[in-house]
Amino acid sequence: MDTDLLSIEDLSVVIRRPGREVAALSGVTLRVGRGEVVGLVGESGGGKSMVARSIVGLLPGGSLASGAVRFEGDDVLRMDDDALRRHRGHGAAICFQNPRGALSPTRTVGRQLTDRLTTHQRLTGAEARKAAEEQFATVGIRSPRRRLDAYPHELSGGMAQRVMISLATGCAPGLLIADEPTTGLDVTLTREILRRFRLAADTDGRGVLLISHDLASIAGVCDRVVVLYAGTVVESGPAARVLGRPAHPYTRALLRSVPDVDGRAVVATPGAMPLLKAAPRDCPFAPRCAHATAACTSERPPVSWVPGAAGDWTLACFHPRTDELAREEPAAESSGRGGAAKEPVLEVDDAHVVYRSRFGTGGHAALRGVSLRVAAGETLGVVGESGCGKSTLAKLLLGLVPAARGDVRVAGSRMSALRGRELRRLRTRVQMVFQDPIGSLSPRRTVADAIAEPLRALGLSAARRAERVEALADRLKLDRSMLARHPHELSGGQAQRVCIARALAGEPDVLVFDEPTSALDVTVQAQILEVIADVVRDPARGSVFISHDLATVRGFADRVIVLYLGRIVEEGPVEEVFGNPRHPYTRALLSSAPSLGDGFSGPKITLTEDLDDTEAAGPGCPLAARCPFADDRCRTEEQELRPYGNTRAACRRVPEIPDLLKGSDIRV
Amino acid sequence: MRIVRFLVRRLLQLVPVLLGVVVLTFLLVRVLPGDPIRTILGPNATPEDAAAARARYGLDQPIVHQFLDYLGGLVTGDLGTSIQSGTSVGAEIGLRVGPTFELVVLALAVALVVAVLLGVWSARHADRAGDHGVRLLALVGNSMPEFWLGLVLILVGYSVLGWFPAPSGRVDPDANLTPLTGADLLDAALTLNGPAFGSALAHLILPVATLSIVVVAPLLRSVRASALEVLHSEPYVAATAHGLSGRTLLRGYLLRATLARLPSLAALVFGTSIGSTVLVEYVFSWQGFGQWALRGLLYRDYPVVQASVLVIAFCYVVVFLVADVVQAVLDPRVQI
Amino acid sequence: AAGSKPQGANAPSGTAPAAASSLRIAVSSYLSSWDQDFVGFDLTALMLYKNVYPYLIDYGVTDVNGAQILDTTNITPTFAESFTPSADQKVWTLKLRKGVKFASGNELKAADVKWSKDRAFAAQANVAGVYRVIGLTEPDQVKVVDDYTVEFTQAFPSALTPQIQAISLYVFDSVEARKHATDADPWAKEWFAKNPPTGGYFNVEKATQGQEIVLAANTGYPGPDPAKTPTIRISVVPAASNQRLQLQNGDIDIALGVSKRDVADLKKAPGVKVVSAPSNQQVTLQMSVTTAPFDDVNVRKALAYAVPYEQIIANIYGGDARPAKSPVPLDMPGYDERGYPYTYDLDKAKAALAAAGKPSVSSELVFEADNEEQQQLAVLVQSEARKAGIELTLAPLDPATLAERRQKRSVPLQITSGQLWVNDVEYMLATSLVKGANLNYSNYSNPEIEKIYEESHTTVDAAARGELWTKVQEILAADVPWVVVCQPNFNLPVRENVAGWVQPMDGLARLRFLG
Amino acid sequence: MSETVVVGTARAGRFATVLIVTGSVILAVVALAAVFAPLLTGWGPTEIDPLGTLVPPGPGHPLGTDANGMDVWSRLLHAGRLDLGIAVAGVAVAVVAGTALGLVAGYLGGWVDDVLMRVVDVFQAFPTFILALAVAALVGNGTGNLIAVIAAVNAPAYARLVRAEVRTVRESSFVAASVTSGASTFGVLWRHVLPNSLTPVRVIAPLNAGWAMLTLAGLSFLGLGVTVPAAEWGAMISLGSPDVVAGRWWTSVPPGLVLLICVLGFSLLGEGLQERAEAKRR
Ligand SMILES: Nc1ncnc2c1ncn2[C@@H]1O[C@H](COP(=O)(O)OP(=O)(O)OP(=O)(O)O)[C@@H](O)[C@H]1O
Ligand SMILES: Nc1ncnc2c1ncn2[C@@H]1O[C@H](COP(=O)(O)OP(=O)(O)OP(=O)(O)O)[C@@H](O)[C@H]1O
Ligand SMILES: [Mg+2]
Ligand SMILES: [Mg+2]
Repeated sequence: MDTDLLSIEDLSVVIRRPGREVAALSGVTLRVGRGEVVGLVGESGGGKSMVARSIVGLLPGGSLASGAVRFEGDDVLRMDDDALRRHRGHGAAICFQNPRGALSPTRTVGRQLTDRLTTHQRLTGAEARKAAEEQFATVGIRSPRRRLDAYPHELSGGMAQRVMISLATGCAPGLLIADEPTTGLDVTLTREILRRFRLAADTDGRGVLLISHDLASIAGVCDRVVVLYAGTVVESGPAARVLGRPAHPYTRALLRSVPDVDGRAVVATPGAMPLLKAAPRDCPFAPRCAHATAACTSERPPVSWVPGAAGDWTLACFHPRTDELAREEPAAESSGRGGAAKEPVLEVDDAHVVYRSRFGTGGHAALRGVSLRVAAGETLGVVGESGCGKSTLAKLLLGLVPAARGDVRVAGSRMSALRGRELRRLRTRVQMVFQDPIGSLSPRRTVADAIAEPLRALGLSAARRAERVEALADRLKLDRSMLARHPHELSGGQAQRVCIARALAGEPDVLVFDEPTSALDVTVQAQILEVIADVVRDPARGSVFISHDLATVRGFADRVIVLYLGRIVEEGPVEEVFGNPRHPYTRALLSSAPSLGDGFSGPKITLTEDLDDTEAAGPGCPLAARCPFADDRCRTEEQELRPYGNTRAACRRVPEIPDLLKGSDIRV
Repeated sequence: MRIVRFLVRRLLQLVPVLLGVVVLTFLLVRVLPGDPIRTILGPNATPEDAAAARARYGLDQPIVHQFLDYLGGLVTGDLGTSIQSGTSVGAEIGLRVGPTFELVVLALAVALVVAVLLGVWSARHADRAGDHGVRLLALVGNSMPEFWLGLVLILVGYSVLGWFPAPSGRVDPDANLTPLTGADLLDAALTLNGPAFGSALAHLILPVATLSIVVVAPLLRSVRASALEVLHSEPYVAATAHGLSGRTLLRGYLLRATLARLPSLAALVFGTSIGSTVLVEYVFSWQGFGQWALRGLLYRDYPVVQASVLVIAFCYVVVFLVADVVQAVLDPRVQI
Repeated sequence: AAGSKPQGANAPSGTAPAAASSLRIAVSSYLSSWDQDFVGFDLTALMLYKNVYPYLIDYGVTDVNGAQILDTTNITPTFAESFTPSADQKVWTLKLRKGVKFASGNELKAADVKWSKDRAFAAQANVAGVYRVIGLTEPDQVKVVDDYTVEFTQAFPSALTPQIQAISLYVFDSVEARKHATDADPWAKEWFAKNPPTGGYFNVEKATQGQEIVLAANTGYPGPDPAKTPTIRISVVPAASNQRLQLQNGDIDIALGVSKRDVADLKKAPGVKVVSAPSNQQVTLQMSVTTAPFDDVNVRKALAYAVPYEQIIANIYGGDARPAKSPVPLDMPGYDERGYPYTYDLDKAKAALAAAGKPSVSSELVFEADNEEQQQLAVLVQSEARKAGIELTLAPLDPATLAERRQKRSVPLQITSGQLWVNDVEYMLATSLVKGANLNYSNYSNPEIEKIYEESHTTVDAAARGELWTKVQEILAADVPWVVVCQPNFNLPVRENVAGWVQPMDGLARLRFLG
Repeated sequence: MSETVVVGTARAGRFATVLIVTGSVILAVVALAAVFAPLLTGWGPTEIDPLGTLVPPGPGHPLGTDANGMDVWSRLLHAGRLDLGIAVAGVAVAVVAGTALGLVAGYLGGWVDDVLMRVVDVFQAFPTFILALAVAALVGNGTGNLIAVIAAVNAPAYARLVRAEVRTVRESSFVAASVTSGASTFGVLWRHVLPNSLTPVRVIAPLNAGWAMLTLAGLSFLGLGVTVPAAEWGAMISLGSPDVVAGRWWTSVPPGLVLLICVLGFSLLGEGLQERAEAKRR
């Protein structure tokens, strides 16, 4: 067997910090061959980035590393400075997790690329610029010449990721490492970006190491996957097998935590990853594992072949599972949940929100004519791409931004008509759970204080407040010892529970969730989703659940609205919208949603990806520029929501679309 | 053009600030105890003499009238006549501002260069002995009263070592310098007067050193902090991970990003130095703006006080404006 | 470059370029204006005026114990040929020397004198103020007789005329001035503020604002005693310690602004000598007799007994001061210390305070903020007065505030130091001790003194005046409006090669004698 | 098993502690010396030795006497009271006033912000010494006016600092959460915005206290500082500064050194806090 491009052997990394040590990696072994795409998956803190950094010799200062990271036979850990500089970029190059943050803000992206080209490909200035232009074109940047002179902050997230990829490939590396390249990107873009890596492996013969916590999205492009847990490799093998029929309980837990557009229920695994104070001497997953035995807690399971499986499929478990991953059917809908007959607790009529630009004229219309109703006991899902106005809608509901036009009524009272104390009273009727749980807790207030905040506004005595706070903590399964802690002492999942407790404290009529799980890890997300599902079941309360991830909405919304550029493009019962999308945009969203299963079952369509230049839409349908079915009338006529069966959609061509699709996928 | 619009908008914003300064100073000098007229009359003057002198300077008018007169003068660029010297305040400022500016600008330039060089060096050697040493030295410099430091430097540099000219005057009078701007070094350069240039430079070294030593610490601290931040930032790590050479890293990825934060601090330091050169000027017999303003204040020379505060305020706001522009040039993210 | 060559240590002391023909003098500040009439009242300015304006008459020189000092009793014509009174002493005739030229080439003539005096009256400032003492109040009182003769007609005769005129008879180049006069500015104030006058013993060769003034001897002076040094450079060095360093290094020849503390050291420094002479400068504590607590004469006495005279002379003046035993300065004609009771005696101080019926009193003690000597004095006095039961709060004031407070006559206790421009008790009474006098910071008024003052106007006989002055001193010793602290000697550190220093009794150096 | 490779070092953070501890110890020693000054010397701070001025260090006077005949050692010790007192009190007032201004301006925004910040601009553009004289004239002489001067000179910087911070904090979701919980504006400001906007203030305040002492010294040098004969280091330096060239080091070198050390103490403390804050951010 000739040398692999990359072969990591028994790599352990201990990071020493004043007063503590972190065993970030413990005996990791993996390899990447030329032309191969290897996925590295696992929970946050599992050590994925540490693996990436060790490959380019960028372990944090104060680390102790043992084992070997062989790149084309040479050990990266023991390279001298010169060799390391040659290896970096040219041997292996990383695409960083947060492309916008990883591009130097004070240098044009063109210069950043030519820096790489001149360093590694020995091009002269002029040649480099030409090459850079081509490189940009290759990664799918439109008008590349113009973009060469752009600064990173002028780029959209997708474009920045493309630039990052071009920088990494510009170094002409043998191995391309992508650390979470699609986190924070829209579903539509994610596909496209991942395709680039597959392409790099297929056409240029590079090895690719694709790091992600999002199993579903990388499932399609990887040849093999490696699953990391607590700094150890728990399972590794061909992608289709590992993801289709995982053998390690952790892999299985991971997979079941992921919501899917096909509507299967999420199964949460309790507990959290252990703190990595020292290299584990037992199975690190044992405390959370349903199958754990005494052996699991006393001994570290050796890496072994998956019994009976052909190919390169290994795992580290005493009790490998061989059965099919149980596919629980969608949880039986509690009947009578649809509270259509009930009083609406929240009504929005033709609301417009305009963000004034800082200096006088103009402004940005973030919401244009949105109307909706939420009844008690009902959950309304809101989905849409980034920037479509989801958070703005949430703020509008909470009265944090004023409506330029239109009206918000909570429990029958118009928000805009109230002032001062009465407004504050009304505000407590709507409560929100924020996207960033830690950030939405005041760093200098204790958990108990945070939860008690709405109670304080209601004028409860300290004793009553303490009582209620403890009750809420119990309800959300928060240990009472947590109450005295400060936010930075909480994990993301705990913080989000605190936030939900706070939202519930004042017994509001409406709960608004703005992407409550998007900042959380997969398994934690599953836990929080369970909590939320429990909370929204309360018949006295209406809920609004906002997410860019269609799969999570599907889990517990009764009705769903789809937002696009501040407008509602489709609205209806969740099964109907997801099962039979009327609007081309909804269909496109569903089409690109990643799925481990079959995903969206109907005919798929894909939109022209980048949104940035099309936003300045004319008078017509805002989607016209990206829509495969748009005709001239679409470009000139404003679209209104019209009823189609159970749902309403803002597209005049809905009746024609099934014919236009003719059962086949459309790509523009 | 964007920048022109920005400048116009900012300049318009200056108007209320400067107007505020004008009103406040005008009232303040008059609220202060002390009579500007008595000090020019000598002890034998009678009340009638004083009244006559007061009338000469329009100080007998109602205060609103005086203020309107003053504003009217300002609009036409007339800063009034000094009560103490009887000459036009504008002309005196012309003489005094040059030397002080020369001092402050050079001191700040030296301090900036030192701060950037040492700050970046310190950051790259963070937490080693050299880094600690540099920072401590800067702090010690920052912890000395400037007049005290100046005296010591004179004692050592002039009296003991004899390396520097006597601390009187700013340029050797025999060098026959033709004054143009009042900044002697600049004038010497403009008139190609070699001896005067040398002499002016020799006279400048100690006071510039004094001022720079005193102001370098905050600048250095800021440079070091932002350099450290850049060194630990993702873009820099990314560039390192892509194997760029040390020089490219330094020039393309470290320096500019580091400097982007410096202008506003530099402006602040500049602003405070203009106000506080008065001590350095005293010690080095510099006869610049600070001494002039202080004397005006002690003698309640109303027009001088008003003009000096206005000039300082004007410099202050203009320097901040310049800093904003420089920052925008350095940091493309800054919208102006 | 030449300028960067060290000028200090390497240059042999005293042999700076053209040492023979040029002297370097350090002063503490630059003058504020060249116009003697309208503005400017700082010491540097007054000193320069004495040397660059043509003063028609000036003090003579006399030798006291080997020191050359200006003689205030001997007024001699300089730019004038003569200055003589009529028999009734009311009309004084000024005859001008012929051939005195301004730098413009214009000759100094009677018209210039007339114009200059008209200007002084118009300015209503300093000269107009002192002229009032000798009965000159109207421009009409000054008449041009011919091109070289001017007549001054006083409202009444005065023994002070020569002395007053000695400090007032300076002349502008009126022909030149008229070129720069405008309707709005008939006296060419703007021009004179910026342009040095000409025609005096020295002409200003170059003035670098704020830094240096170069004086060149006026070679056209037709009198018998022209300036001896061709060039004098006056450089501005505010910090006293810098002056000292430069003097020691030989970069300057005369330091006019070194601090008292340094004088003692400099006496021992190589290459430096200290010109020393007794002076009529008087340091006093003036109490306002109309303001509590000093409206009680016993409180004033208590303070006079509580001042540690000897300690002050030793500590502050390094022994270089004369104890004073009368409000009349030591070297003023008529000085008499008989019956002056006040010495440092805390018991008497306490007794005096007890006599006032007050166990303790408190007051403010005002002095000049930038005056180190006064500050030290204030601290010492405060410390001793406290022992006697007088609690003093120190109040250093800046010049403008001090001027205002003084003018409002609201300072209970202040330190003054200075010397009278005219060395005569009548002048002293006129300016300081009669009701309404400008320098009467004590608000002192005593009918007897007023009477003596009236009498003295017409008393020209020296012995008779002497008797009056003895009476004055008796009254003052009883009333104690002032505590006279001492009379510090005049000390001037110079390089050894400096000769011809004449100690000015008015504190304004006459540079023409320097060689 | 192959040997272990050590990558670089990680000492960051330890130096911050050294700085903070050193700075605090210096300040504590100076403060204690000032408080217990009477125990450490037989002379009062303004007591005059009738035997003479400018006496060199010797048995009677460990650091000699100054031009007024006062014991330098005693003044050195006692001066800490005024110096530390004025600097700390002045900065404290500046912090409170500046923070209040910045808080209101930053949180309310709009025209309130515009007006307040223009006022701050005006103050900041005003030269220190003129402010000092003006304040002395308005507040009257004494320690109070110096505290007011220090406060007036420094408050604008805090207003700016806090305002900038508040504008960020204002946008954070915990503030939104609090608002939607029905908290009043004051409640939000007091309980959430204020405590989270003070980090930079905490770092700058010690540095500022050090600079305030230097400002005080400068004022004394110009005759605008504490009234004689109160013991204050700046006044001592300026009274003694002519002695330096005369070789009488004891009148101004000791106060100069003590001032330097004391300012350095504040600087070290500030620098340490800053470093700690930065390390936390990284
Ligand atoms: N510079 C550092 N200093 C100390 N500990 C660190 C450092 N970087 C990472 N760690 C620790 O090392 C462990 C592995 O971190 P790593 O960043 O590799 O995780 P990851 O799988 O990439 O997580 P994520 O999905 O959040 O990016 C974590 O426990 C983390 O806390
Ligand atoms: N404070 C603001 N001022 C100006 N424009 C804003 C502001 N907040 C949001 N916007 C703009 O309004 C539009 C809608 O923003 P919003 O935050 O509601 O989107 P979103 O759907 O929540 O996106 P994401 O999924 O990224 O959170 C965006 O174009 C955004 O740039
Ligand atoms: Mg990571
Ligand atoms: Mg959002």
